[in-house]
Amino acid sequence: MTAPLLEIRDYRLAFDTFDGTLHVLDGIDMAVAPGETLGIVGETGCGKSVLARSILRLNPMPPARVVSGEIRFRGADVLALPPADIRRLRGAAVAMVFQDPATYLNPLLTVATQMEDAIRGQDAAKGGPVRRRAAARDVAAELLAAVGLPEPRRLLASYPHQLSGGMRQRVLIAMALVGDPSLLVADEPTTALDVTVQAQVLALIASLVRERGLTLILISHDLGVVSASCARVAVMYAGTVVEEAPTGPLLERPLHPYSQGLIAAVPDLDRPEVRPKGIPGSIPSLLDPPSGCRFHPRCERATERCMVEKPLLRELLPGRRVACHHATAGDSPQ
Amino acid sequence: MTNRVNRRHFLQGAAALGAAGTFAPFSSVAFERDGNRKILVFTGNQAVPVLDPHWRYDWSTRMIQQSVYDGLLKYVGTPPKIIPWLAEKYEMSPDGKTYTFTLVGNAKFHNGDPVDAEAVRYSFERALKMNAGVAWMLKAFLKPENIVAVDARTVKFTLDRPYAPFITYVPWWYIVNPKQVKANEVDGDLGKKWMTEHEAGSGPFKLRRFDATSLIHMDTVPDYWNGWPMGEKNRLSGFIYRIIRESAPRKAALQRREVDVMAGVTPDDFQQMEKVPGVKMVNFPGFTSFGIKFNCQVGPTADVNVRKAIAYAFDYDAVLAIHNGMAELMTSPFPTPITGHVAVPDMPRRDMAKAKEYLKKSKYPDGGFELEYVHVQGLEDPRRIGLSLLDALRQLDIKVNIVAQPWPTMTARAGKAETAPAMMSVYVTPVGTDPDTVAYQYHRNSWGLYYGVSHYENPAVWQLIADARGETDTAKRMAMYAEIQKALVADQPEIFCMMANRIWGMRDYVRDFAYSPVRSTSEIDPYPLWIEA
Amino acid sequence: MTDVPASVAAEVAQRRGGAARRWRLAAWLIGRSFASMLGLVLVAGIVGLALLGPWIVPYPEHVIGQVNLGDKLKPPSMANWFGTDEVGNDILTRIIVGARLSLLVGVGITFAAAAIGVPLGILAGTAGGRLRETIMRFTDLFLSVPGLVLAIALVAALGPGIGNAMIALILVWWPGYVRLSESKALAIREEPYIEAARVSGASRFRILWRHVLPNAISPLIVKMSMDIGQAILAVASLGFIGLGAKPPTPEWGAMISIARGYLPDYWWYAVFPGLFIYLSVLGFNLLGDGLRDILDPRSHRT
Amino acid sequence: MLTYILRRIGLAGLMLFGLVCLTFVIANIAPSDPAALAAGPDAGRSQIENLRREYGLDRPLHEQFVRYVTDLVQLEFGRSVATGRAVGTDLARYFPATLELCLVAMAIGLLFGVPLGIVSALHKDGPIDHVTRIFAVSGVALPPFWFGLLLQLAFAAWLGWLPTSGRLSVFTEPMEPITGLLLVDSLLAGNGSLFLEAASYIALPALVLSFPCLAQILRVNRSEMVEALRADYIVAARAHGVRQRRIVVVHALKNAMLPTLAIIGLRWGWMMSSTVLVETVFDWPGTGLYAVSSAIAGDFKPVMGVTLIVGLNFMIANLIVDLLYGVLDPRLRSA
Amino acid sequence: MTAPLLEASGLAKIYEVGGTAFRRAHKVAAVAGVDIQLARGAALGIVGESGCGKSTLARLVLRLIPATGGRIAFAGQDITDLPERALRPVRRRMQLIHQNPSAALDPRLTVEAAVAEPLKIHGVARGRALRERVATLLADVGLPGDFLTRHPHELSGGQKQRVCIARALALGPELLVLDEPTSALDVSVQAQILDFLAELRARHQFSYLFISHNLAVVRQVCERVAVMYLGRIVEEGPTAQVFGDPRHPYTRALLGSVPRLGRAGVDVAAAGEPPNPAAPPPAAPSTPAASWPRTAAAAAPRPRRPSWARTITPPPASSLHGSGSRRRGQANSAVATVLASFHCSPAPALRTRTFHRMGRNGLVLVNLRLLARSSRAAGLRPGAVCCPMPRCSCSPRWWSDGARSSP
Repeated sequence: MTAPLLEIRDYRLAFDTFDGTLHVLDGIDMAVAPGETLGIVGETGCGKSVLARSILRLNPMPPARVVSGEIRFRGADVLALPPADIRRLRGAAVAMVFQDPATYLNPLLTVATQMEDAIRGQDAAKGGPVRRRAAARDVAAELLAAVGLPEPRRLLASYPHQLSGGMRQRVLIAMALVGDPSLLVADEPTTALDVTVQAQVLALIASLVRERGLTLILISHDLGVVSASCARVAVMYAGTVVEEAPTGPLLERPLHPYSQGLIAAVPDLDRPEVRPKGIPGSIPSLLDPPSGCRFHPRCERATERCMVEKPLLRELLPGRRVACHHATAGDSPQ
Repeated sequence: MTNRVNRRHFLQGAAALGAAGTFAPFSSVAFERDGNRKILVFTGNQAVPVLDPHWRYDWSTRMIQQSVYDGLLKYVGTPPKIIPWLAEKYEMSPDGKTYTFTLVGNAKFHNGDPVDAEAVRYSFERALKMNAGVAWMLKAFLKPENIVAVDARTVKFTLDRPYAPFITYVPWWYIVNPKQVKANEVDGDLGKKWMTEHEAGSGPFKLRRFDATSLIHMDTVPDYWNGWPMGEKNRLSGFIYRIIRESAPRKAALQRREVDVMAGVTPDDFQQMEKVPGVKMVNFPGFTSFGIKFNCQVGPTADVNVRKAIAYAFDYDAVLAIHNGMAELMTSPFPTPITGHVAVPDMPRRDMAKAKEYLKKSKYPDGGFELEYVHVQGLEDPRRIGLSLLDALRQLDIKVNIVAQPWPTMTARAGKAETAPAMMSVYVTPVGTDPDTVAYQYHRNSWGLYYGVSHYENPAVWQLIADARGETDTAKRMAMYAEIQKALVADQPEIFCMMANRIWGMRDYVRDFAYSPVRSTSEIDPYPLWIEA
Repeated sequence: MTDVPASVAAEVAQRRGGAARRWRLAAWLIGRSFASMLGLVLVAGIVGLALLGPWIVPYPEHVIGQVNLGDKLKPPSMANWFGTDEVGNDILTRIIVGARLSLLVGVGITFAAAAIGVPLGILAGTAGGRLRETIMRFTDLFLSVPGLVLAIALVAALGPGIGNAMIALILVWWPGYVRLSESKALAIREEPYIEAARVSGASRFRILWRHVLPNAISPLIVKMSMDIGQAILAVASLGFIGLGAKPPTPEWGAMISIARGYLPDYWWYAVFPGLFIYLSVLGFNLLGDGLRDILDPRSHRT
Repeated sequence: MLTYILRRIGLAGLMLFGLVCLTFVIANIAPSDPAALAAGPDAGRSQIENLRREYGLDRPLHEQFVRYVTDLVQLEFGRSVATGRAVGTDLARYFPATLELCLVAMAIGLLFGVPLGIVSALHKDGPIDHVTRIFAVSGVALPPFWFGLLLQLAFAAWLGWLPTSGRLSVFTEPMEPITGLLLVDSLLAGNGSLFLEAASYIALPALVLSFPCLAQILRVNRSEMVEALRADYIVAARAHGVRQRRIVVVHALKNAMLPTLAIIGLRWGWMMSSTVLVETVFDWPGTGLYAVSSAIAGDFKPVMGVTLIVGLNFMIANLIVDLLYGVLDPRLRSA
Repeated sequence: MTAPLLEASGLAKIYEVGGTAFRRAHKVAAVAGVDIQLARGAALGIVGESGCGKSTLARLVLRLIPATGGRIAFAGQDITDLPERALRPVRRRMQLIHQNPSAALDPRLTVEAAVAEPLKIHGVARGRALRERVATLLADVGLPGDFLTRHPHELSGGQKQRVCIARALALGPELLVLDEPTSALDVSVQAQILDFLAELRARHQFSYLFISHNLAVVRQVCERVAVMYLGRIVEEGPTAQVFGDPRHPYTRALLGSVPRLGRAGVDVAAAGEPPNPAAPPPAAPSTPAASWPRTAAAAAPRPRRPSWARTITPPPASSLHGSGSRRRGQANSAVATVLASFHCSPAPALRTRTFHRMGRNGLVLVNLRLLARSSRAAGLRPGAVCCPMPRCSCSPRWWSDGARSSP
């Protein structure tokens, strides 16, 4: 395996609030190789978006606070970078696509202004000459064409509200491409879209990844979206990665009880006869997370050990890592 | 006019630029100059909305009217004297009905027209026709058609019946240039609209700039027909009346020599200002009487004993204290400078025993009622006097409700005994020295007017007042007024309170400030003033 | 501190609910902010003065308007901390007693205005149609009138006095409450829980009373807190113009109005009453700000 | 667009009529006798009656009302009974002064309020933010009349740096009004010293008048900036590498300015109203002073006139603000 | 089979919106002639994308909004024009479950008060009996008794939805209208609730009108399904049949777009986006071919210079409905307001936004005034304007010119 593009080690992030400290991320270990497509899946509050933003240090600090760990992008620790370097990272090396295209575009500025600002901002961050607006606009038009938007020139002159949801998301994706990034972090890019549009956007992302050789981290609560787009999936639960595996094997044979529960809960359009099953209990409080394995209160297989000892992510099968004391290579729910 | 030194502008500019080093640039300013002549700046608080001498008057308005217009006669000095002015002499017929005035020949209006008998006739006629301002003084006795311009220098007035005070009113009737007025007449308005902000007079000053609410600037008339008492050399360039409503900035302006004379100084300010170097404070016995008029028809004050009780309980010394001693208690219902004033022996002074005694005799022996005390909104002294009244009457167990009201509300309430307040504080400045001016407020005919708020009822006194105004024998007349004064004190329709001194502050280089009590409160006569420096 | 991601925050609020937490949170929010603390202290101070006023003043007899001309306009000293006024009354005494009036008037105006405005606003917000149109037009009319000018005209017409000043100010104050409660009601009536109540068959009145009003109350409380301060200021303004309380009632604005004539030499007469107006208005405004922090659901996220 | 404006104007007309009714009612609830005021203190009864007739005060109220309204339609505001002067003439004289005062005050408010708001938002919850917060609340809490007096004491009486009151020195020959705004007129005429003088006179009253407005703009701008800075699109802009200054000054500020604009519209009306106090303190010859002195004298025609003018002004200001919204917010322009 | 429990025929809802400074009033058909029948004890699913009118349909059926046309019969009784008072007994028999349980519970009421409310309104029980009844209901939905005194914000999403269900069950309804009941929930909780709903139906013989954009969920719950598109039902039939062998191109596109577990990529069956109901494509969606022109458009070569700018529908960006964090599904269900937003004047959109933000600054007054004024100016029903929704992404639809040019 080549050197990972992004490597996260024992990353812990907490939010200080009135009620106490929220242990939002608890010892994340993750590595993404260049060209890889990694999906991160998990339910509300599992910390997946916070993790995504951590890569670009976009979490507001305070209240957020790094407890420990490091995030290395191309070997450099993002968490320790001076602000100027972080700016160079943003957009240029790592780009983000956000959940709701309606709110991630400034309603009062034209698409052109926003794209030009991004282009010129990156020029400035690189320290090179800053392009003139006209030149930046040309680049912007090219990018819009690249994401499949017709008549980019006229589109540039319009305001976000004049675009449909799908177009907006395309514009956001085009903006993400401004700095010719090597890593694209897509945080629930289709959650706000209708299913037919979602299909288009996912297809676009897939083609960009293919054509530009992007590394993709796609975050979603929807296993279907992740499985459609990513070769590898990390399952998060309450601030921890509980399982990480190539998509196919994971869906077929989830090893972690939570992964199993999650997959069993998704109703299958094609197999209505299989009744989805819920996971009993609810997501634990991050203020006072369960000791040991954070999933143990909802886990059928929990034992004394699970309450005391935090399971580490261990490689159970080649390319498959799981954080469960009880998981075994032959394990399978079905 | 063009070569005025604009030093102040320059300095203010510098201040505005934020030159921190320029401390108090204003204090370095001396009186204003216009070329080599000086301008005297006077400040007071009251605007001059209308300049028309036949429309309205009050102290500030009349001060300007007096400056740009001339009357047939003029009041000067203290005690006030009536001296000839546009008329070099006048004669009264023996029956007291016909007055013949002979004009000085050389008087000229500002536009060069001569002041002739026709102008006088026209002016009086105009005032009577407009039926506003000064008209009330003569309206009942003089018909416009009975004014005759006999020749260019002679005017004859024929009254309907003898009216003793006639001459004392004539100084306030200013002569306007009929040609100018007529030229500016609109829809037969007698030039009213034009005259609001323009003058057509022959007075020592002519109008240069008229800004009703902030500033009036007049230039001296170099060849004024009556000459200039200080001599041509010392003659001012002009006179500015600057309206500053608040007393603090007014004081500051005087201190900084932004103004040369200021009116509206309170007794409290007086003591502070006296200490300022270069400032001279002057005060003169007043002519304006302050009284608290009782409602003699309705309520507890309809009972003369209650009125007496209050008059005796009232703290006269407090009133003097409020004025820091710069006031004079009334010794009669008439102000001292009024002809025929006599000191009435038993004028009430604070005496709680007597007060209680009178109250005992009344229908309310133990008090226990509330009386309304109304004063003009915004006036400070009546408010404080009200406070002292409240404090004083507490001992009689009479409550006082101090109410400030706008003037029209007060007059509206004064119109009827039913609505008139139990006590209303009133300042009365007689327009002349004739006793009738003061006495007539107690006549039945004054009911319905603000000074008739007492609705005082005593037919005997009424008869005396009516008779006295037609009496041509001065001695007899004065005897009648002495009797009226005594009767009024006995009936106590009001607390005859005091006359506040009139106070001005001025720079010490101001010369020939001439006081005459017959002018209104803050009014001065700019004519003799000049600056020596 | 409100920047915790919504998903994470929702999580917390869910677990840590309860009245106790809300009170603790309120205390924490107030305590955390110097400004809110200051507001609380100032308001407490004013309320304290208003309650205890007549018993703690150094010269109780000066309250009812005694005239001691011998002591007039004395500068601040040990005997008279804030000096004396133009009739020799102790300014401190009159300021303290004035607090009672100011507070009473501020609270009175605010509550009366709210009592008129809120029902009208909620009615307008939920009724719709011509009724709403009428109410809102009428409100707009009053809102377009320059408030202080109208109040001055009214008091001048009715005659000065604290009662008339209050009437005038209530008259210019109520439309604000109509606006606020109307819009709040408009927003609330679109909430799904209102629809749920309708599905349950709740009557219009029940929906108004049980669902709309209670949920509209927070911004009203904030507005009222701030308005008490503003009403104190407005009454003082009328007093300053000479249309406030009648003498001898001690009223801050009227005191400054009189004191103005004694400036600059007798500066203390104007300075101290003004200071108290400032501090009490400041107090209520800061408190209102603090209350907003507490009542704003967004702050609960933290 | 045009129909919108016309509709707004129609609505304003309706409101104005309401205002006329309201002021008329107020003017006539007082138990006062305007004719007596007009006649002066020494006037006799016939004189009063004469004036009563002249002013039409002897007519029944509804007739007076109809007459007042018909006069208003011809831009006749009636005559002040106290001075006998036409209210329209007086308003024409006073209003520019008030307008100038308010404009300068608003300019001060914007010039300082917006940048301070930004700075405060950028240092949210820091010491600067706390200081500005107290400062902002002070702006709303400071009694303008008292603050004015203090400034007069400090800058005019003690330091002597600025004039106490008025609009110009009495010795200054006023120029023929072009716009009526002295600052503008003096510049138009190229009279620098007059401009400086006018500026020195307007400085204190404008400062006092602007303070609450400044404070409010600061508060709104701060919280809007805080809100805008944490908006999703700002996170996105940062992620896309847009420069920080550009984010603050363009991306966030433009969004924060919309609510600020609404405040300006509202504050404008408030300002016009509080000129009543400020002009009284500074003896500024504007409509506020005119209204107060008339009201206290029991002279209601000027008060009615001022109320109408200020109300109209407020409506116009709000119309302008609404139109400005359209300029700032593309969502309003689309169609 | 006996007479259907619910029968709607030709049901239509037309909103008139707009008419402001900036644009003319439009008529928007949110629901344009819909016939449905729901048998007792049956479950009918309504699927479609945002803006297709499915939530308006739900509210029409419940008589929460008045219909513009058509009839609704409940248990054989025509309730289309029934006055509110006469409707009350009917209301007991039909209940609504909202999409977002957090918003559907009055934040100020305890669980007990919320569940007790319908009982109190209808005077079913009081005092102790009421308390017991509420406790029983809570137990029925699987919540422990100590939940009675809790406030909604102390509950998790799934628990809140259970409380909502308990409230709906309180009056013993026959029909439950479920408007995206699980779209605000996490998938693990969704499964719990779906399970529970199935159990309920089995136990009480309820009829379900089940509205969702999630085809898999509908397939789980309903025997029959109706696919809605542009305010009309384009296909209806037994679930297995419709999903297994979709006849209508739209249904096909919809099904193809759903990402499946374990299958890489999705079918991009549909080009362009769902049309804006406010400006529907010229061909009325009455015939299958015309009603789903996007496939045709996708097939047709793209015009060289599509003048899309002209055909972009320019309504404001955000819906006016809801509060900040609502997601798509929720916006779906607020069709009334969404529709309004499609056409409402920019002014209210802006104003509402302002209002929302200004609330924080103590300047609510301003905004509220502007809000109301602008909404009036926009000719909107007051109800149509609510608060600003920067997040709510009911975005206006773009209809490509290519599609328009197709037959």
